[in-house]
Amino acid sequence: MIQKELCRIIGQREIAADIYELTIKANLVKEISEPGQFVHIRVAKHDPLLRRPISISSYDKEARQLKMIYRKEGKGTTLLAEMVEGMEVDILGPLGNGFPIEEVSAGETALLVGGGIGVPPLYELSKQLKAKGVKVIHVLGFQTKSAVFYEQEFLQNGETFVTTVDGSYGFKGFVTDIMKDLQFDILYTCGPTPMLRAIEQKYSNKKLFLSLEERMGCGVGACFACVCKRPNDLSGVSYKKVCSDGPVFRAGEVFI
Amino acid sequence: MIQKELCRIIGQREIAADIYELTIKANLVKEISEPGQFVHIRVAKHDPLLRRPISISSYDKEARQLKMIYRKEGKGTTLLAEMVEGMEVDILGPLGNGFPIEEVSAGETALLVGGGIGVPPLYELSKQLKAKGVKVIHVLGFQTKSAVFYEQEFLQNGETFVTTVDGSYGFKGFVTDIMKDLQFDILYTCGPTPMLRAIEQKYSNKKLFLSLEERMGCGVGACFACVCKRPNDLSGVSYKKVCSDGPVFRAGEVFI
Amino acid sequence: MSKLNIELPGLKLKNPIMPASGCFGFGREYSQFYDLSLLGAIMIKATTVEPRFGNPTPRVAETAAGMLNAIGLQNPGLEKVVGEELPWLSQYDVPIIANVAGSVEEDYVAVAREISKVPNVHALELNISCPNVKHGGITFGTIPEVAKQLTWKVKEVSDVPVYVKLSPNVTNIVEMAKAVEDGGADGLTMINTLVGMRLDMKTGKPILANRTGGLSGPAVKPVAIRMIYEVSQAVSIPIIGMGGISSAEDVIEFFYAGASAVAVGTANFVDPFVCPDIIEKLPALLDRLGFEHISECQGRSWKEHGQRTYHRA
Amino acid sequence: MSKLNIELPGLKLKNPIMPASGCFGFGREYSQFYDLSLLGAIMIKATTVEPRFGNPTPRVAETAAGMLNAIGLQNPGLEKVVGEELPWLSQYDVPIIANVAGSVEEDYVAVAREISKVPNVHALELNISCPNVKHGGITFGTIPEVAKQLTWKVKEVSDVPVYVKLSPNVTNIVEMAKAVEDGGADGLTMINTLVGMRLDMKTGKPILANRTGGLSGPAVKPVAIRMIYEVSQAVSIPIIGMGGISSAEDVIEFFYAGASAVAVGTANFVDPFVCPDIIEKLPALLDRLGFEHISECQGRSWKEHGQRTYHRA
Ligand SMILES: Cc1cc2nc3c(=O)[nH]c(=O)nc-3n(C[C@H](O)[C@H](O)[C@H](O)COP(=O)(O)OP(=O)(O)OC[C@H]3O[C@@H](n4cnc5c(N)ncnc54)[C@H](O)[C@@H]3O)c2cc1C
Ligand SMILES: Cc1cc2nc3c(=O)[nH]c(=O)nc-3n(C[C@H](O)[C@H](O)[C@H](O)COP(=O)(O)OP(=O)(O)OC[C@H]3O[C@@H](n4cnc5c(N)ncnc54)[C@H](O)[C@@H]3O)c2cc1C
Ligand SMILES: Cc1cc2nc3c(=O)[nH]c(=O)nc-3n(C[C@H](O)[C@H](O)[C@H](O)COP(=O)(O)O)c2cc1C
Ligand SMILES: Cc1cc2nc3c(=O)[nH]c(=O)nc-3n(C[C@H](O)[C@H](O)[C@H](O)COP(=O)(O)O)c2cc1C
Ligand code: FES
Ligand code: FES
Repeated sequence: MIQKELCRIIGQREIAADIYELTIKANLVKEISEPGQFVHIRVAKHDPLLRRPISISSYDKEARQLKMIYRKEGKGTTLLAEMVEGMEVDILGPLGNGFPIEEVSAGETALLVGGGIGVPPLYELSKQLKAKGVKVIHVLGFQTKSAVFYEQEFLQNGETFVTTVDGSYGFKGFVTDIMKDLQFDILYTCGPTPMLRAIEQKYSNKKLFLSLEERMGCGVGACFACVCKRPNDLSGVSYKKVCSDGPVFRAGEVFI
Repeated sequence: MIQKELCRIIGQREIAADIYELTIKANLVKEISEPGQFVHIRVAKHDPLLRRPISISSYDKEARQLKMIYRKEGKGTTLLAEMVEGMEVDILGPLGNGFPIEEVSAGETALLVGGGIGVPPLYELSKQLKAKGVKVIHVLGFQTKSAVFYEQEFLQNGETFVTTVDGSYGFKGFVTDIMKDLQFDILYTCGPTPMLRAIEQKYSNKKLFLSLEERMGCGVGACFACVCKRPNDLSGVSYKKVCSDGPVFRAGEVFI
Repeated sequence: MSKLNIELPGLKLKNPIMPASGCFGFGREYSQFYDLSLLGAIMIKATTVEPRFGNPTPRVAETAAGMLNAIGLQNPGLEKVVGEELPWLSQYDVPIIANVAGSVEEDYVAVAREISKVPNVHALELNISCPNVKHGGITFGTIPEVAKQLTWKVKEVSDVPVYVKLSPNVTNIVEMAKAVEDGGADGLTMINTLVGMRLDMKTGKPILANRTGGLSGPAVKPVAIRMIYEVSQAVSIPIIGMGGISSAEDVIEFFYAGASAVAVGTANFVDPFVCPDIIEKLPALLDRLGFEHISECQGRSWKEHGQRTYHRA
Repeated sequence: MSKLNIELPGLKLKNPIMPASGCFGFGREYSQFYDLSLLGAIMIKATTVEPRFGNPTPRVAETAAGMLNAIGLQNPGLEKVVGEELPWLSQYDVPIIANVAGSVEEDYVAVAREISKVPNVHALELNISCPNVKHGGITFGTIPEVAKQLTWKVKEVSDVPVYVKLSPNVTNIVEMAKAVEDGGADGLTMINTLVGMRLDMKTGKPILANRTGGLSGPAVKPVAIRMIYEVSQAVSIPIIGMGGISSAEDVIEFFYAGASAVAVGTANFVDPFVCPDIIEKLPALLDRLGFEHISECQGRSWKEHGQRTYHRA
């Protein structure tokens, strides 16, 4: 069940340049079913008007805590970054369908590939896969050194390759440069659309799950803002909604 | 000189039901010339859009501090009331012309009459008159007991009568009921327009200064939002601006 | 005794609050949050003869206190709406207002004829004003004669009262309103969205794939209030008002302007509980303002009235 | 080398930023805050033949991310503007655009003839679109033939180029723009305010004494952008854009849409330093976006252009 809840902020810190980790106390944590789901955050009364979709990066059902990691970019995330411990934030969630962990078995290898602000939802996934006994390898791509975050956290779950576009940290280049030398049974990815497209093209033969982004209105499936076309659709009218059918889709399910 | 300054909040407390006293640190204090001037406060980026005019209720040039007292009413003042110590608030001021204290001499008696949220600017006036050796009498009207504030503060400067419309505190009735038994050389007043009108009618023979309220745009005289007509104006086009010519006017100067 | 019940042509409403078309799908999503029978009515998403995919994405962009949308009338088509969506909605005790759209006159007539026969459809809302469809839609809504003619044609085939949804993108809204009243409209719904655009700072190009979109939300409320104020004085059919409503106070303002019921659009996206919340808060607000029934608010902005003794605010 | 200088008919601008008419008086108040010579130009308050008091108060009301005003063209009249205000402004190195208003054609002609002779007046802005005056004003701005005729009459007597200020309260803004272009306009300024209204919760009556008012501020920006996008593709005279500008980014968005200069209105009330602030911030923003000069931004939303190698954003 989706909840709307005023959640108390119990932690907010800048973990990389303009990248914030926000921790809240939330009863809605108990409704989370999978890593990769997201919440919809309201930061003001009328301006900005719409909620902001942010992935759940990790959660603790017992402590009723939830963490998000976001980049301070425009109006909404700038206001969010100004909020401090003790304040309350209006959260709608959990929303959407996340990464299916039942698609991989203990002993198998999962490759998790994240780009920039697509990295956060992979963290909870990584924890849960490791707990299940899956071997986890991470490839995390960032723009530049100052934007890198959570490398240590991911390292605790498995081998972790960091790339930066400008080579200022880790390997210079794109995540796909690293991926080509890795062996795995299943691939989970989240990041900018061009990255997802490149990955889908190269690994369509693999078991592959991708988390998409689209501008949203309602976040719950009512407004049709976030639809994607389905491939091989002769009628031309069939679709999936990123907010309620996704954001995670199996490769081939939708047209990226 | 009018300044625009980001001022740090050093105190915010509710002093009566929905009545807040806000204390800020502000260099613009040094520009204040008279009690009864006001500042224009910006509480959000775009929503609400316009600044809010609030009177300066007292100030301390040495400590560079300024106090305002306001009622939490609509959008803007509600947001202002949510701000806490340590935060910064965007202030434009000091604005307008206040109460002339040179119109009364030491040894004479001044009557200060305030209604509701018109009471605050009289407090600094009262302090300055007392310091000058003027005998000060206050008549302060409120709706009801829970709305009464600053009675003790005014008492320190002189005799103080409090009235409430419902009689739940002090004298039951309107400020004018009390005023008719008092002797004075000069009358200063601030409050709701019907109160000002009643006072102007009854005391037009006295030396009388009234502080007016009008919805404002710019607060600096540029937009013509806050004009009042002048009495006995044959041309029909002469006017005064509440923001830059007022808010305090001599009785008869403008049409209330 | 209810303070909120309202009767309008075809509609016996428990309360005058309904979600606006396109902002509530066919109700399924919001049924997760509350019992849809709480609502006065539901305006379902625009229905066309054939299924439509609508416009490419991005379909929404945010603006100051508002949003632009260019969904483009995506809907599953008449057959599916009549065969699946409306029967699903019939489990709730709530009248449906079916939003009818098309590209040419015959489309509107075809949808109206079929959909008005469905038992839980108590009224039609003729969408002659959608700014996001290329051919048709917008033109019907800006030429009085064309709007009148279309209204007439739809009235002829409809089994239920017909409300016409007006576009605010016109020089003279009163003229449009009178034209559709002449065409036989039983009521008006207004306003649809204002045409707007946002450009991307980096590319310089429109953010919406459709380039322009419809502006909705609190930003447009003053335009909606003004238009309802003007139109309600000029016509004698009732108005369902909309445009930026997000609180019980906003509802009262629309009634004051001249509306007899209201629809809530964009605010559902911001707060899925906004409709039941408003319904819950209205009676206490009416008390505070000194009204016994919400209908007393209707048209107060322009109606002459003596000093009401029961006005306690 | 300046990145901001722009040339338009009659106007050699240091930069394309100017305060909008009615939002800056005749400059005296804002001269307390900064040197007016920093501005690209100044659009002074509407001037009529005779002095006007304007509408009763309240004259402003706030709305979500916007405001309504119904000042009603208050101004000291042609004689005083020509004799006192313009000479006072001549101490600054800044071209003046004189906003010309009236109730009938002859008024406009009379003001234009006199005011265009004043040396620091480098252009006129024909205010055919003020929504807050009863007779005249608004009608000129909504009927293409009438607007064209008026433009022509004013052009005949004016010593300086004539810009016509368009009203957004029309069905077809392109038609209006083309009409005044045909009438000989040297440029367009757009948009004036949208007609709106707010009602008081307690009384139910309009907050503004004039009942309706003009909506301005960030709320209207998407409408302004859309209209400039449409008009700039249809006419060959330049556009001075306005409507909700409050930042350097907004200025770029207006240029992308098709404006060649911009005016800042309501934002002056919120921040008296907004114009010089924007002027200061623009060069760095242009750098960040990869433009050598602001003129490169003009019309990018619709102009075809290859991949620019100098685009560094
Ligand atoms: C399912 C999902 C999960 C996401 N998870 C994260 C996350 O964990 N961390 C993170 O930093 N970001 C995440 N994003 C992207 C995030 O939603 C945007 O960065 C954010 O909405 C930008 O808001 P703003 O106020 O900073 O920008 P503005 O430019 O003010 O936003 C204006 C409007 O555009 C929308 N918008 C802008 N960029 C995006 C985008 N990339 N995707 C969707 N809508 C956008 C906003 O929601 C808003 O409606 C996610 C997006 C989606 C769809
Ligand atoms: C010179 C002057 C001095 C003032 N001093 C004080 C003071 O010391 N303490 C105090 O509590 N109030 C004072 N007021 C009134 C105060 O400005 C309003 O109560 C406040 O603006 C209401 O804002 P809001 O956001 O609560 O209400 P909203 O209803 O959201 O306001 C909407 C708009 O109306 C304007 N407005 C609403 N009420 C008034 C009003 N009474 N006067 C002028 N504009 C109004 C607001 O400024 C805003 O633009 C003063 C007003 C003026 C003109
Ligand atoms: C995402 C979205 C989709 C819409 N779809 C429709 C539609 O299909 N048919 C219609 O008549 N109006 C449609 N509208 C307009 C709304 O019904 C309503 O008239 C408008 O949004 C103003 O109300 P609001 O400000 O409360 O949203 C849509 C509005 C939005 C925001
Ligand atoms: C208080 C006020 C007064 C105005 N007076 C005039 C005027 O006299 N003449 C005119 O052409 N436009 C007038 N306008 C319109 C502005 O010049 C401008 O076109 C409009 O406000 C949109 O810009 P903005 O959103 O930046 O304010 C006025 C606007 C405001 C807010
Ligand atoms: S965001 Fe509304 S349907 Fe997905
Ligand atoms: S508020 Fe603008 S002139 Fe007074």
